[in-house]
Amino acid sequence: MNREEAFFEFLCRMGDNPLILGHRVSEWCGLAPVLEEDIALANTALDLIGQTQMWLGLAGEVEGAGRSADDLAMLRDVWDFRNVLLAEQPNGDFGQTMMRQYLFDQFHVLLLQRLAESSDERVAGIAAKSVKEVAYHVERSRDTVIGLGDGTSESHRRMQAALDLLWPFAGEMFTDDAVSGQMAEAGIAPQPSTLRADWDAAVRDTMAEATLVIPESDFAHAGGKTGTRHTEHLGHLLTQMQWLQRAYHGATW
Amino acid sequence: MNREEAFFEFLCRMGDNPLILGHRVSEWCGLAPVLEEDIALANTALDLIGQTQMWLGLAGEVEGAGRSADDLAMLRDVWDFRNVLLAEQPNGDFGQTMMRQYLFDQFHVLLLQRLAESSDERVAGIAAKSVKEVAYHVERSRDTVIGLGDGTSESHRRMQAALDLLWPFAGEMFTDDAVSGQMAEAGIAPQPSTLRADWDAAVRDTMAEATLVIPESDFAHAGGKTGTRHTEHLGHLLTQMQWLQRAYHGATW
Amino acid sequence: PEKLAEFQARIDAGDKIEPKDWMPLGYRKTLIRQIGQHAHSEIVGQLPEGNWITRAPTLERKAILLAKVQDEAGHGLYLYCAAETLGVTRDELTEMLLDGRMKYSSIFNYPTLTWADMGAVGWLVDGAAIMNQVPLQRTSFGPYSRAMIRICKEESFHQRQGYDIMMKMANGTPAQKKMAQDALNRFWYPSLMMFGPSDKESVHSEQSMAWKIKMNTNDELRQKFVDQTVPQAEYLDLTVPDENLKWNEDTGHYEFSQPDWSEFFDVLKGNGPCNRERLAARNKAWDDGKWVRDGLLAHAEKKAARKVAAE
Amino acid sequence: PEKLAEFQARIDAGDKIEPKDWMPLGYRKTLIRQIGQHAHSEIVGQLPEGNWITRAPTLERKAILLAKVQDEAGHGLYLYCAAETLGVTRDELTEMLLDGRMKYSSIFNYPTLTWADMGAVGWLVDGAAIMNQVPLQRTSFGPYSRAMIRICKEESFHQRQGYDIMMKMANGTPAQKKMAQDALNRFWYPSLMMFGPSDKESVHSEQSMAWKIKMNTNDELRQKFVDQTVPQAEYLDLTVPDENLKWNEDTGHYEFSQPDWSEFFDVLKGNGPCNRERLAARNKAWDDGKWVRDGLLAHAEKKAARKVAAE
Repeated sequence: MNREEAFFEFLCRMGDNPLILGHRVSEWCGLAPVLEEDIALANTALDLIGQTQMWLGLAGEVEGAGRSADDLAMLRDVWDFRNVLLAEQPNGDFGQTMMRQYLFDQFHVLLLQRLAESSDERVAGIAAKSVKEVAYHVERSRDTVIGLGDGTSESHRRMQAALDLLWPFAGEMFTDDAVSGQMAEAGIAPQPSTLRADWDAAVRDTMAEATLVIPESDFAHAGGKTGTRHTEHLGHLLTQMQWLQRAYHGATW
Repeated sequence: MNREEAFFEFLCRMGDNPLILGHRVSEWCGLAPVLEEDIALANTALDLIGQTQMWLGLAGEVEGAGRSADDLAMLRDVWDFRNVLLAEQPNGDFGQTMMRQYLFDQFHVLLLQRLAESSDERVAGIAAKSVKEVAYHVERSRDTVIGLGDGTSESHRRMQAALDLLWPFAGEMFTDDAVSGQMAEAGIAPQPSTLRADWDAAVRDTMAEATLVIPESDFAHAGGKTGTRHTEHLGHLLTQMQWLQRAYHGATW
Repeated sequence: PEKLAEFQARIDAGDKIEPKDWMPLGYRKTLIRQIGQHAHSEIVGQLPEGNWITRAPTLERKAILLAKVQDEAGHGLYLYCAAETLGVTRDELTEMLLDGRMKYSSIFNYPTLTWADMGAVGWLVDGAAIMNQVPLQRTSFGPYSRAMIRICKEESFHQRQGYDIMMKMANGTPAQKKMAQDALNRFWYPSLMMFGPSDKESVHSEQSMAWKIKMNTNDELRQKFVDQTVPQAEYLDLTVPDENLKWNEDTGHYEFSQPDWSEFFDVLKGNGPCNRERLAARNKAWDDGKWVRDGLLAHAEKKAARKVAAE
Repeated sequence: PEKLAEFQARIDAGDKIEPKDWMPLGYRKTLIRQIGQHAHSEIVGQLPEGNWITRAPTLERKAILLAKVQDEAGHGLYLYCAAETLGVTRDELTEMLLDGRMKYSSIFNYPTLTWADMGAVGWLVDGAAIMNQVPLQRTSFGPYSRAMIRICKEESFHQRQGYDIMMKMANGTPAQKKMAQDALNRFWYPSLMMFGPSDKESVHSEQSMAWKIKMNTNDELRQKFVDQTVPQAEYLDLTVPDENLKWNEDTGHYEFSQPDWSEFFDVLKGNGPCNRERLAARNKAWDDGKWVRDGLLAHAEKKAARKVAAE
């Protein structure tokens, strides 16, 4: 894999995360527990879709094969997606959705802060724009995790269950590989492993305040960001997300 | 609409009902309340898909535009589907699934009995073959409706709720229109309204035995078998059912 | 009675009535019903469009639709706030929606079956809504009037977006054009129904108009909608599904067929294509969300108590 | 001890042990575990394939897949019946599956991600299963042996159907071929794991082999599987994902890499890609189905009582 190919892979990872997570969040439309949450979830989804457009737009540019952000979003099959497994996990209840969001947001904000100093100006530019939105996301999702963790015994129980369920999907965000190695070497992006300590510290604080117990096992599922083995959930998500483009290929909307 | 066009419409109705209902039933795979039901549901779905192949195969032949049964199943969008709304309703709980099945089976068996005497030999042939399967379906679904209606208070409550929910979708099966008029004139198929009395009598008996109360209102939703207004459920079903053919158009499997 | 005359005089003079002002019980009740129904419509109205957010054809379209649905939730919020100034809580209103005591606009009981419906909803449904809402910017109740001013601005933006979708479809592939025509066919009459039955048959109309809670008759608004929409359909090269539609030189208006009012009353009774699904979805959201609302409330109380203890 | 020797002599002589015959506790326990696990595997094995029934590409493929899944449920049924002859009920076995006391084949904890996986599951997973099962047709316990005879017939049919899917994909469009290769990549090592770790590390093997509950060593069967499968992959023009794979002229066997046994033990511990989903799906099916089982039972009792009353 040469530098350009690695860069393309990296950009797909950056773009597929908000694409798939944004899709999941948008599934909540009109179904949130309170009106303010309907608005907030739509807002989060909106930000994430906007970020997707920028990252996948750049990915298409770097690839140089004439694929647009929409082409990448709508016309790849599961194996070509590079989002972490966490992003594609189903919504579950509202607590599970917010726990997934927090675990990701906390990673996302740390990553974007570092990317704002990327040696590649385009990457730095997108990151600088996105990091403001994501700083707000993590503030919200953190507050919600704390509020529900330290709420009633029922809400506590559900949040602990959500944490236990999603914890095995956290580790994948921090694994280094050939792609991230090349990006680090080029000064384009940090090795994900270098974000782990800060993430751990922040998550530890949040969970302490939320009175939630972080699982002991650090077993981590893998296969999302390399595309080698997504979960069964992604394929079902794509049947919806890509439906129109697949059914009416070549039409403009 | 000329005779051939009406015949094509009629055959789509005949084929789309088992296609869509069979799809719904197949969603139960591996999730039924007891192993015997897993087997029975798979068997029902299998029969229905087989019938679909025959009816839509003939539809494609009659249309003469070179479309196969698979083309018709996999490459039409919602508005071209001609199944009754009842068939596309979601599974709900097992009781709802079996109530939907019974209401349809009871209609289906009466219709196929009459079609076995169709003036069109091909229609008569398919009907004669299908009616044996469907006679078994209605026996099973009837027994289940009775068993659960006259079971525990919980199962009774759920079956009554299922009947109340699905009753407004029963009427559509028996409406006559230009298509059915042409079919009746040609001796190809009976007017659906002529099946109603026998259906009513059978359903009345079944529900009495099941200790269930048939709703008073005869309000009937419409729009499925004419294709003018399906429910929102059908589109979602198609995203799954047609996914591969849409995504890999032209491939053979 | 004196107060009543004084009140009517203020209204006639174009004064705005504010929450703390005296007002007749009927005025208050009618407003609560009307603003509440309007708020509920914004909330339930998220569902038919939400049905296509996960299937939007491009990232841009998805973003636009998300923003729109977000606006609708926002409108719901303003309107519940306006209603609350009349002495009813949002939760009370919500419960009345959920158990069927209060209605929402019947249009949202129609299904969205293709992507073109996102165009038709914006173009026709928002179009009809605006037609109803623009005059209400001058309504006599201050908070309602101010909410409508804000809402109308966004709605007309939504309508343009809807029309833009229709335009893309109508000028697209044959399948897309067919989709657009199909959407117009299904949404035309339900949109006409949005203005309500002819005022001759409407009981509350006269009093509401005197109070400036209702500013125009249903028939006036419906005619205005038809006059505005037919040329737009022509521009799209789509056919309005009405054989009797024709331009009347003398009146300067289109003549058109009335919708099937028996269908209207069926839908109102709960027999619309989606009444059950819409209410079930909202009830499920509310019931499933109870633990969240309780949890967040409990946390807020704990936090407040800790703060007090610390002071 | 005398009985034990006599029992062993019967087995050595090739007699079938029948349910009412005397048998050692260990024999009974081992059989219950083995047959139960096998039955559970058939049940859980419906899920990864069920995942694609609603997305099958043609009506014919859908019918074939439905028939296959139906067969699997049927196999589950025979096997539970065979286990029941040993004095354990199906419900007891089911509860042990659901609360994790009993296992099912780990292969079903891998996800099915594309249609080609339906091919790979048939070709490789059923292929490996048959390799395990064919010798078990000669197992010492009569009901188990008879169940296996019936099952093997259908399984080999399934395997051919799976291979047929792979063939269509491998000879299809470039995307289809890529899909087929991707499926082989993901299922190769998990299939090798299906034979279990090397017998050197297996504690129960020796006794089971003496009792003819186990007929071959894990390594023997794995080798046989590789020897059979590699030429099939070559015929499909697909690449087995093993750089060390090579034919050894001297032994007449392929040399191949061992799977990652740490992954095997991870999956066994519950950390496979789908362990949680599979068990959750079965638990949900069982819990959601309770009212149905109760209802049908209550009805059967009422009917029986009525019959008695009428007599």
